[in-house]
Amino acid sequence: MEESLEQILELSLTLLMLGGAVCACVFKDLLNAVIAAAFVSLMAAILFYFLQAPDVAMAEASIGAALTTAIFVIAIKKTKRVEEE
Amino acid sequence: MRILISCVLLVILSLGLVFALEQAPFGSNQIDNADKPGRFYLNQGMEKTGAANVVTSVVVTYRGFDTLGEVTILFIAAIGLGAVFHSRKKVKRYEKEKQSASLILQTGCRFLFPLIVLFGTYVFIHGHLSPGGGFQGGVIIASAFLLLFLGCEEKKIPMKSMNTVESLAGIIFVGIGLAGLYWGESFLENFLPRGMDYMLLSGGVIPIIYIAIGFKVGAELAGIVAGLIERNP
Amino acid sequence: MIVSIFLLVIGAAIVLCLIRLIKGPTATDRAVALDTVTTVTTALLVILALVFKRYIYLDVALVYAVLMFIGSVAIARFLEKGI
Amino acid sequence: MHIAGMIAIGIGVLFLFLGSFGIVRLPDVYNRLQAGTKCTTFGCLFAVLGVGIVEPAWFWKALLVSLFVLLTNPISNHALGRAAKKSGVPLWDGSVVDKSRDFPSYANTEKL
Repeated sequence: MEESLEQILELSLTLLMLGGAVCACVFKDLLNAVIAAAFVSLMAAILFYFLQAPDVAMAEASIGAALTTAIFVIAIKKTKRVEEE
Repeated sequence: MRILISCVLLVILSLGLVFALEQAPFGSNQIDNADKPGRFYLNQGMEKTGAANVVTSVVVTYRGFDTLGEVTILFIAAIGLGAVFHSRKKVKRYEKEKQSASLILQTGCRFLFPLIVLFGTYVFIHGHLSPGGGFQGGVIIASAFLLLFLGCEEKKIPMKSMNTVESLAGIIFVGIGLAGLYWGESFLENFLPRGMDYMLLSGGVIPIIYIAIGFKVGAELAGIVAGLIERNP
Repeated sequence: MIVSIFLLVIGAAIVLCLIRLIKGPTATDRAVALDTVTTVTTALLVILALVFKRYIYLDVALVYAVLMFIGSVAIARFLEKGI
Repeated sequence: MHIAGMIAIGIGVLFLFLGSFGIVRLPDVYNRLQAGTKCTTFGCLFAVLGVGIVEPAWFWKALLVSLFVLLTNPISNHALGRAAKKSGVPLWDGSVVDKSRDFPSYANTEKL
């Protein structure tokens, strides 16, 4: 693969990660914040895969996107859903 | 205006991240200084340990004591969560407005549960040949139990036997380390004979250690999820 | 050469899903966008394994295909007041 | 063989892009579920099997990946659609038919 295309893909992946992270900070409804955090962890897993670290990508995929999302959702269920000012 | 400024800041930050990551030689084989330990691991890890995956040879053999510490950290976290969730009162379930899962979801969960457990077992047994290992396989097995909690509630998970499995796995891990100290020269040394390279039995003690770690991590995470779900608010 | 066009098109698809994840009026819209992103990502990982020419990288895509629906199921069960 | 596999990957990527485009353009949740379910499952199947055709030694593992996608993706999308109906997301104004009123479990979900 060419050098320029590789740089373009890395730049776009980091931009997508930053966009998702900003969304996770801004949203007031905590369920939406959890969904945005899951998106960030997906993009992080692709970035690890792209930098040729498949072990870390597998750990990030399994922990970050499946288990952490479910644990956050259960925690929201036990407490409150909407964050107050 | 605020949105514009934040967008410009985002672009600057991501450019900085990309150019910082560009400096490191990720995924390439050309590490310049020949006397660095990375060169040693890349060149001789395969012959010394028999693991085709370099990450596994570092994690389990060269840095095995550190892995024991990581497993202990997870164990302490599970104990802390259990202490927080423990309640002396009799647990009465509050299932007034609880919807049950639909038929498709129940059937799918019941069908997919053994397949996911099988896949997790594949991941941690083949940890020295393919990407993955004990932690990843354990998390996959814990996800299977989480799916069982989400999909069909009528299946109960025996938590007593799960605690037994967790303790046995920890004892096996420490016991293999001490056996390496007895028959070999150091803690967690490979004392079993090794077969051909790139085959399943080429790792010596590495698959046994990974089986222990996988069962331990899976049982601990499943216990954490079960404690979270069954706790009254 | 043609594989790079595929990668760019898949990147554009992920950007479109991020737009829906930002805009979506209800939480269910965002969950649908996340689910679509996971499916697109599985295909992207398989194509990247073709680019790098490594057979063992397919295991990561297999993890995605197996595990990614658990997050969506958790969000859905929360929305229908299940768990 | 190589060209046939590349054509299959191209079809899959095109469908993935169209599904994501539908996610942005369609008016409400239920229509977006149509785009996000059928289109992307089909596209993912074609892309993965195309990779299996390009490298014939990889075919069985690619078939396994596509089989798992085919099993898990409809379950999660069914759960999301049911959750949208149960949590009271309204239909689009231009929609003409609502069959869910015929079923007793969905009958009184409007006031939730």
